[in-house]
Amino acid sequence: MSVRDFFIKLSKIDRKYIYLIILIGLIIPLVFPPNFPQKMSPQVKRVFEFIDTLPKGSYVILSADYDPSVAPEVHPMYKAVVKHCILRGIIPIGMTLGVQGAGLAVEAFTEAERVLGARRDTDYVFLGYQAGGAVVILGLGEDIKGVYKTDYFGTKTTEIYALKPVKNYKDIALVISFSGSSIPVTWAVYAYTKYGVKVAAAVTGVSAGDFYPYIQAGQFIGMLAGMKAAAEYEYAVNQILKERNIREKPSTDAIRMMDANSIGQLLIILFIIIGNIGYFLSRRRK
Amino acid sequence: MRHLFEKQIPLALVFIIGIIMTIQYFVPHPTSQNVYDTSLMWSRAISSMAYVMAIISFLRFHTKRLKNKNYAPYSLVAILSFTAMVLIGFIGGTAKDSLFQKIYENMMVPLQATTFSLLAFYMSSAAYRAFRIRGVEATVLMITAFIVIFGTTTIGNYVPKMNEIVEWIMAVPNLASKRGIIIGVGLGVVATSIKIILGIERNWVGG
Amino acid sequence: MHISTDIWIWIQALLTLAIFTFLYKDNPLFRMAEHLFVGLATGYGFVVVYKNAFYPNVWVPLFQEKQLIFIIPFVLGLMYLTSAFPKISYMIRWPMAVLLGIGSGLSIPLTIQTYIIEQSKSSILRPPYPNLIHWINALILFVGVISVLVYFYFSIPHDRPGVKQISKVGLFLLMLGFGASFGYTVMARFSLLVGRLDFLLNKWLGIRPF
Amino acid sequence: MILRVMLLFLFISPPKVFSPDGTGKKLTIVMNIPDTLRTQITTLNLLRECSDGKLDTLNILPFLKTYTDNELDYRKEYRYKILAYSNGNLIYESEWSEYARPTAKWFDKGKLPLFIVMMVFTIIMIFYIAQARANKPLYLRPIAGLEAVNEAIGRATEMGRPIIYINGLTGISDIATIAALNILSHVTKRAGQFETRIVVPCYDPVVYTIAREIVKEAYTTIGRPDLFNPDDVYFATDSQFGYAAHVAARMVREQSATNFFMGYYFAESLILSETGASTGAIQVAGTDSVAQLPFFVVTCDYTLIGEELYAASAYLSREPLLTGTIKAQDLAKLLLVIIMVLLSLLSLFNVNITLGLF
Repeated sequence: MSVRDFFIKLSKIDRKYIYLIILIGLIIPLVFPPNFPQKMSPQVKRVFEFIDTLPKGSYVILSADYDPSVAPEVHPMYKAVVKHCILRGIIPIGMTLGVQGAGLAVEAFTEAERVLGARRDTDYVFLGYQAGGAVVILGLGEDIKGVYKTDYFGTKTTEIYALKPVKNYKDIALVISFSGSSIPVTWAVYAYTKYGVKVAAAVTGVSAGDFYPYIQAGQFIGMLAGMKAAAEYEYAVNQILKERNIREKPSTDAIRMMDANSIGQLLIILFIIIGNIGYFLSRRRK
Repeated sequence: MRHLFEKQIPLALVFIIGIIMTIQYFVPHPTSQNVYDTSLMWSRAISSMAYVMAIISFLRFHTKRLKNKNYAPYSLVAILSFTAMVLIGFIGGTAKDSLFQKIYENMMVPLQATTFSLLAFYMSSAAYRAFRIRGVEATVLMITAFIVIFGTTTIGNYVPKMNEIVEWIMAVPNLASKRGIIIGVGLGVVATSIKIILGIERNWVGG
Repeated sequence: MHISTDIWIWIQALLTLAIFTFLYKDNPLFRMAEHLFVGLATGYGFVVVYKNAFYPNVWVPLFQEKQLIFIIPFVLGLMYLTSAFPKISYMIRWPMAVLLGIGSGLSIPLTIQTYIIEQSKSSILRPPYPNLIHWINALILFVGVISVLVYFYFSIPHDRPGVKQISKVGLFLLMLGFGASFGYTVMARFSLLVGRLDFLLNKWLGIRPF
Repeated sequence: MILRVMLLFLFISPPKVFSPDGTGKKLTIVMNIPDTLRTQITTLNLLRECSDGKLDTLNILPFLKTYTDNELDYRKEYRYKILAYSNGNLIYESEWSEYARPTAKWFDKGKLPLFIVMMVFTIIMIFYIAQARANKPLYLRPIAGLEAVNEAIGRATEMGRPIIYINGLTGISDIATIAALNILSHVTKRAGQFETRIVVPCYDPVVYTIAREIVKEAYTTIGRPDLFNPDDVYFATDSQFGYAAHVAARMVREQSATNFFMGYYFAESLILSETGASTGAIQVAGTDSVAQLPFFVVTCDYTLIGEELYAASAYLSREPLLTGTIKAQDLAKLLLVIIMVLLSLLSLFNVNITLGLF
């Protein structure tokens, strides 16, 4: 069988084998994670470096405006950014405009306690859910402790040590809205345009396209989009953990899933190439 | 007489309501606002009862298939699961931790997510089988897909400017083609709505 | 490796595997899962539509708040029941006429504004542009949208001199756009599949990554 | 000490009040509080007195320069007074403003250009429909997709296997579904001549009842009412993926020779078209759902893109009224392109005209 016949045969494999290859191609990296080094793409780098270069003791609002349906892509971002802030001595103020985000955010802060020994109300604050959407965003511009009388756990915000010097957006270095919908745009319109606080978006891959116009208009300082951005950020934070030789193992969901995803996508590229070579050769033979 | 009820009155209804709703957009007066609110209230009420037709067709279709030997077990499963879900929903309630919610989260969501995830397999076989260089269009389609697929992998980050290229493709040429289609579709939607209101488009009353 | 003992996790896993079998070929297990899905979905729809749509929008205002005006939408809605009796099933056209009238009436001005005006407005050249790249992008968008519109122009044959080239550019852009969205969706679909496999491996079989 | 001095600022000029729009519900109050005072204000109240005597106090954000009060009644009049406090003590009190009435207009002038566009388009539509009714020749260029539709029907006849025809996953008011139903009528008539079976699983109950009527009527018009099999035109389910799985499984079971995907689709499109392709069926798709076009273009033998679906339904049903509509849309498109080019050229010489729309 000549090389040409081999390639022609290769371009006519039965559909079922393609599915088998994809299945195996995805299972292997999930069980034996290759942990590819994740080089940061420009948008992610802007957000990462913005936080990395903030002075110790500055404040960042992390709004968990997402729900379980988009958790696989967005939740690892939230966990990574929380850890990143605490590692840099920056105090993340967690909150959410959607009821479903609260449970997920708590999980992220508990992991930070486990891995970094972070202490509630000193190293981080979690204010929980507040109804009202844009009204809440506006209110934070005036008086954060007025909008959130108590935090998620019931402690009076006026008594929280970490919140002592904080009044409104003037004391906040950055707001990041984590969402599967267009809520980050509401943050940009009300928090950035009206109060001038810097805003970044952390969204799903599919919805990333709708945010480009806002980035070009300068309303977002950067964007984390999709599983790829989650893996890049998670990888960078895990590097810092290694430098600090922190033994506790952090979660590597995004990295593992992104590695499997990349292999799957590379397999598709391989199929396109093989399909065409075989097709090309068989056409020339006619 | 029957013609009146079957065709004339529905067409008259669509004409009158259609004209009122079109003009209402241009009238800021509170009465126009009330007309708008009432129309939304009515359409929510009516469409909530349209679902009963889905139930009727579903039950009629599956009860008929019970007679057919090789479909019977499946249609039985469909009817039983339907009845069970309805009883559980109405008796057990649909609260956060109700059995109804548990069934939704542990049966319907995985069924839907898994069917959805089949698309990754189908995309692979479609890319393998159909992405052939057969003419300019197919080639352009394939190369762009190639670039974007590669650009959105981890390795893609290592190719310089790869992310910028993907972003540019999505933000400029892709946007131009989508806008062209949307404008065309917009014209089509307006034309059809006008035809429905003026009674030119009559398929929905049986042509 | 410690397999999960939660019954619900097992149900999820079995249903997931049943759907995956369709990749091999259509089989009774898949058909059972398919019909289970169809039954549950219709039942779920019935309960949710009743509780979230019918009850608050019809039952409460009419029978509890006694707003008699609601008799009209209620009676129109009842007409849908006639679809079960072929002889008088034409009566579903009355509620349909109301919905169609409201839908079409509302859509005309909104569609003109959002689909036609907004999209063409943002494609018009509005110099000055900050830098050369913005200029080029604006030009591509402008020429691109017009050439796609020319492609969808049905009153002149495509082989006329001027029209031929422009609609070729239009078709080129259409294909480029389709390739881009196909490529972009690959990442999203694979994340979904990876999510399902991760559930099976991690939550169900309890295989911790090495 | 400073606060006592501030108390002198009493009974200063009243706020300006006007009706910002024609909704008869809103009044905008312009507060001209001196800037020096602005920084001290902690709470800012607006007193509102209605012509029916009712008095209300509105607490508003202290930094606001203007405030729009809504949910008012256009039949009544209102007047306002500003009260500004610094940590509880009154530091600024304005006089009562004039009584003002929220005006309720019957036409929003801002929307006049849009109204004109709508009227022009309707007139063009009616003109071409009249032309079509008087069956004047209306030229429409040939569309490649149409031969594909007829070829696909021929293929099913040769192989003696059924056609599966899907009308999309949206309701009857969606233009794509209406176009799909028009094409269904043509396909059924043509297939009926060769007694080729056509299976129409439906997603929407309303579309199902109409599709059933269309198939029945198509068979009667070609003199074969006996061919109508009520079991072949049925409502499958209205769950997106239940429907995709059901139709995909049916394609494999029936080994359908030809599959038609007309109408509007969502993410399930690839399950349908890729499974169909795996059975080796000829597939023709037609949709205006931009997100799903790539999948149909890749997996189907021919795809009608966006408006081609609408044009195809006009061709295939040979309905003069539909052709008239396509001509009207074309003229509107031509006008739109001309406007876009003109406005762009003009703005090159920085003459920025917007016609109130662009």
